Amino acid sequence: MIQLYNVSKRYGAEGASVTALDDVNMRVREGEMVFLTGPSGAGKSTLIRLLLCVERVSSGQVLIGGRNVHALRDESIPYLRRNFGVVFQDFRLIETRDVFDNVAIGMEILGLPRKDIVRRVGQLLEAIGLQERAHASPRDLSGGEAQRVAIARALVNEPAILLCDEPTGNLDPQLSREIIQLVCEVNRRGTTVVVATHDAALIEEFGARTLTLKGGRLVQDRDRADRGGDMLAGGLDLSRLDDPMAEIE
Amino acid sequence: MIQLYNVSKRYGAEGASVTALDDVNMRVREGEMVFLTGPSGAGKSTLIRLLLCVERVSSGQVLIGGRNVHALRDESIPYLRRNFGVVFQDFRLIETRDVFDNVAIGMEILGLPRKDIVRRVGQLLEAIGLQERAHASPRDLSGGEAQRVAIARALVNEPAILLCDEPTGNLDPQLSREIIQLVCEVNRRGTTVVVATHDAALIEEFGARTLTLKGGRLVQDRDRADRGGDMLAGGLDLSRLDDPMAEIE
Amino acid sequence: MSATLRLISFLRAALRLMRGSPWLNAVSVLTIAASLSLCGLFAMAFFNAHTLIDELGSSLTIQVYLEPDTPEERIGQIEARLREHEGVKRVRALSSEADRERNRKLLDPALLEGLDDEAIPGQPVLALELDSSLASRGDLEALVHWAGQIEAVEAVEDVAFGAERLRLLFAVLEIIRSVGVVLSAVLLASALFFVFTTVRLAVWGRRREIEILSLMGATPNFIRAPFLLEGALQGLLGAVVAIVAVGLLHLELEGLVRDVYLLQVQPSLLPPGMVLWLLVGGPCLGVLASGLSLGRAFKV
Amino acid sequence: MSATLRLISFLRAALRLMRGSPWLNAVSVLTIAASLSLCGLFAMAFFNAHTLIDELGSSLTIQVYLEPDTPEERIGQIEARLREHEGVKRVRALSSEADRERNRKLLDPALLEGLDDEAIPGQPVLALELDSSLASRGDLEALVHWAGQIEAVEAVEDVAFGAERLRLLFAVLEIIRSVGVVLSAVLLASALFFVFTTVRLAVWGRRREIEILSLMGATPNFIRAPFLLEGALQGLLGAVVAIVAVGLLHLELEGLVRDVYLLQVQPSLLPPGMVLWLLVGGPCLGVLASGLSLGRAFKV
Ligand SMILES: Nc1ncnc2c1ncn2[C@@H]1O[C@H](COP(=O)(O)OP(=O)(O)OP(=O)(O)O)[C@@H](O)[C@H]1O
Ligand SMILES: Nc1ncnc2c1ncn2[C@@H]1O[C@H](COP(=O)(O)OP(=O)(O)OP(=O)(O)O)[C@@H](O)[C@H]1O
Ligand SMILES: [Mg+2]
Ligand SMILES: [Mg+2]
Repeated sequence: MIQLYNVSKRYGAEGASVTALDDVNMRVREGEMVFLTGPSGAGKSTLIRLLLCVERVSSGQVLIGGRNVHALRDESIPYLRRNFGVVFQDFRLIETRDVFDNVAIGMEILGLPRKDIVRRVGQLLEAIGLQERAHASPRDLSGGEAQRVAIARALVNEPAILLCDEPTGNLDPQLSREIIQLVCEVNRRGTTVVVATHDAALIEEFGARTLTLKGGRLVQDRDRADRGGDMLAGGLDLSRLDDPMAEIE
Repeated sequence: MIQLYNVSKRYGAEGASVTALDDVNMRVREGEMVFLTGPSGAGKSTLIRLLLCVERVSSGQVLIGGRNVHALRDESIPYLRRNFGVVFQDFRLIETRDVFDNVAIGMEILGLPRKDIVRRVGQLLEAIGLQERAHASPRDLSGGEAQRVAIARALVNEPAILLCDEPTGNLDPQLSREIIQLVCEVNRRGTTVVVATHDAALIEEFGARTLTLKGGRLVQDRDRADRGGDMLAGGLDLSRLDDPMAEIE
Repeated sequence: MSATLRLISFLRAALRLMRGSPWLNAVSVLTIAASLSLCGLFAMAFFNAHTLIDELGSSLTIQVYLEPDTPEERIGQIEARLREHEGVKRVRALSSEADRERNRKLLDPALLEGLDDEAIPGQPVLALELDSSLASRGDLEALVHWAGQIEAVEAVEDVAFGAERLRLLFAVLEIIRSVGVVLSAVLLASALFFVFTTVRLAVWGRRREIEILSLMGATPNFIRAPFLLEGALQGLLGAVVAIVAVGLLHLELEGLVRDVYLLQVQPSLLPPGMVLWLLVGGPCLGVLASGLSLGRAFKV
Repeated sequence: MSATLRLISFLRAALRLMRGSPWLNAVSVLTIAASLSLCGLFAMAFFNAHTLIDELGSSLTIQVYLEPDTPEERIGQIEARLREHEGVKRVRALSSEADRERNRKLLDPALLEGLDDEAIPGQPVLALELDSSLASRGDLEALVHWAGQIEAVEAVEDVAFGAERLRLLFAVLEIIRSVGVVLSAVLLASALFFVFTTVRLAVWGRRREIEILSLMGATPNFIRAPFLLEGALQGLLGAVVAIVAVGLLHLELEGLVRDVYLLQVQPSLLPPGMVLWLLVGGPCLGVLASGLSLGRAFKV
């Protein structure tokens, strides 16, 4: 599903550049759940940005579903991104829209019918325990609440790949466990999941495969009890990638 | 140092209001270090906002150094805030200034000489391990790096009171411990410290007094081995509060 | 999803954008209204100046004095020749008697005492009205030249031209025109720049929102559509405000002109179809400015 | 910390603000430049229109014809009385002979043939030049009334007033003035609004930054100072740009006017001291707009 071949990423100009990723090779199979860990500044968020084509690799290749994403034309990138659900480290909620709309964005982008949106978003808000705050502004949420909204937003389209960057940094241990259980549930239904986290206790408890980055290098790939999903949903949809104008009838 | 008497805080209009704090009574002595914990949405950040006069209490009284802060005139509020160092849950770095300038702001506000600023900021950047990124933009930092900059910024003026809201949410366990050690060091030199955190392991390890909020109510106040400071620095300066124009010569 | 449904969802998004920052929206609407008002005002001023110039210009004449005994037939020939000339709007023929009558009125009665009718000068005259739309300094020189030619024509005795007065008038016209063109160019450019800038700043203020949408897989068109619709709605509102403003000003000016009773030249001072132009122009301006602003404000 | 040191630190902050968003700054500078250019252009147009009107107005005269045998002394009395009247700039006395000479030039030579000198009309005339700065419709009516009174004065035979022509001229002056005042008001208002809006949007785009500074204990003045300095710097830059623009335009217009040779009335078309006004006005505008924008844009 996700393959990285000799991926390096350097930020900044030649002279004063920062090497965020250094010759990383890794592979995440379809339906797999993977923890990504490592000290601050190890390159975890950078790796996620590369998958999303927010940044381009300095060298090497990133393959998603067998396709070299950095060979895609600009017009195709939105269609690539629709295969992902992403929880950003800094949440990135839209402050001018309320909680409900923030969660609904993904479905609106796909142009799904309003009543489906209302049903699905309602379910998710209930799952994260925020159904009562559906019409609050993200500005008025506590840190943990905002993080949960970000998680709901990532899940709304049952994406083929779920990327979570530090999804429990603002949650208490109890909520963290519940959220990761939710993520596991999604994974069990076929979604490939990558969770970047510092929470050693969480990794310990859920014991999935763990990739450890350090200074941009992949220093450890520890596989444990593999809990491969039964592939119910979450198949990758790359059909649109060659036909970027298909959406705009 | 910090006293709360029957403090309640409700957000929003009468009808659809959220009760963030509900009749809280507490007292933090000068030089004390206190952990504030509780589930997401318990009211930890709200409490910090009340201390800073970002929000006003709905009822009750907040006293800092024996003064009722919510009776202060608007003009005095900046002088109250200068007694605090704050690490915000969402960092709040200024994106248009580089790391060095972000840390230096507090000293610039006090109008301290440039060479003192350079020395002090340099020391702090070294302490958080970011001296090499002094001239990077906060946008180009990793989550953990940004959080460390926020911590350095809060410490720069050796404040009388240090408020940290989830200061280790984006840090790996090793760095978290180092940062809390840094905070303890500051506390040992006389600064009163309040740390809001979900990190049970951290609380366990440092075993200071722990206040637990739940749904806006103070449900637990567990005191442990008191490690009161030797009061080297960090005395409260409220002299300016009655003379708000003193700064503007 | 059908196109209509999609449009409705974009409209909802546009309205949400507008509700989200009412203050910013008020500014944009006022901006467009101010620009359109200025344009309208200027169009009005230009239109009326032109009418006024036409009015004044049409009173410009050249008098061609013919020899007293020129036969009717010959007069007709000359008249036809003059009529052909470019820049001549009308030719009026005055008989000797009509000219004498005119002169009698002009001369001092005391002077005429004791003179018999024949002594009062009178000769056939062709009065040429000039087309003021051709009035420029170049045209004037051409006319001076032409007047010389007319004088050479057999049977023409004299050409009264009033060239000095004409020259002054043309110079004034020319200055009014130049200043008008320069001012209108500057105004339009600054109006466009103004709207473009405010929209661009608005987009800049929402850069995070745009970035997030893009990260979630929204196509550039999906992101643009609400902004464009918002621009169109703002433009429409701005146009309505501008129409009201220009209308009120128009009433005021009309009153003023009616007061200065000599210039009651036309029923309406508004250029025809201006309301329509503003109503179409407003949304166009809004969409254009939004479009230009969005163009480079965000990348995928 | 000394005041100078503090100022330097604010200047550093202002420059950092400007470096931080070069694009936004370019927009603000251009905005101020455009506004000032418009104002300058308008001041120029107004100033020159006024000069032109003065020029034209000063050629307005009233001719007071006195009885042929009025004694010199009496003429002097009447002249003195006329001179006293408000709105009269100059009174020129023509003797009978001078008037006859003038008439001889006006009349057709053919008509004068066979007439002796005495037959040509000639009488003492007082030519009044009117002060055009008083020229309005109200003044005109007063003058018409006054003319009636003059006619009743002993020894005055006739008053040639050319009221119709005067009326037309005054009406034109009045319209130019009204349009000028309306346009100038609209322009200035929109220029102010324009600058205010862009600065406000810029502040709005930096609302987070302002909020953070406030949270860290910065006084409102500390937060405002760099923005005000930034506004002043932008205003200065804008003024320089505007001066260059207006200067170029001025050269262009001057050439045009020189071309239309009849109106070579003054050495410079620029109102005196305009460069200074712009250089002072630019920073003032910038500071004012920043100040107004900041005023309500943030709270402690
Ligand atoms: N846009 C950028 N420009 C320059 N350097 C950058 C940029 N983004 C990230 N970096 C640097 O690259 C390195 C890796 O950053 P990254 O965000 O991937 O770390 P991370 O593993 O997510 O860390 P954390 O756990 O603290 O979030 C860091 O040193 C960071 O400062
Ligand atoms: N400005 C606001 N307007 C309305 N409600 C608010 C506002 N700020 C906070 N709240 C609500 O008040 C409650 C307490 O918020 P607070 O931020 O204090 O929680 P917290 O203890 O910091 O939680 P977390 O650990 O998730 O950060 C939450 O339910 C939150 O939604
Ligand atoms: Mg990260
Ligand atoms: Mg909080």
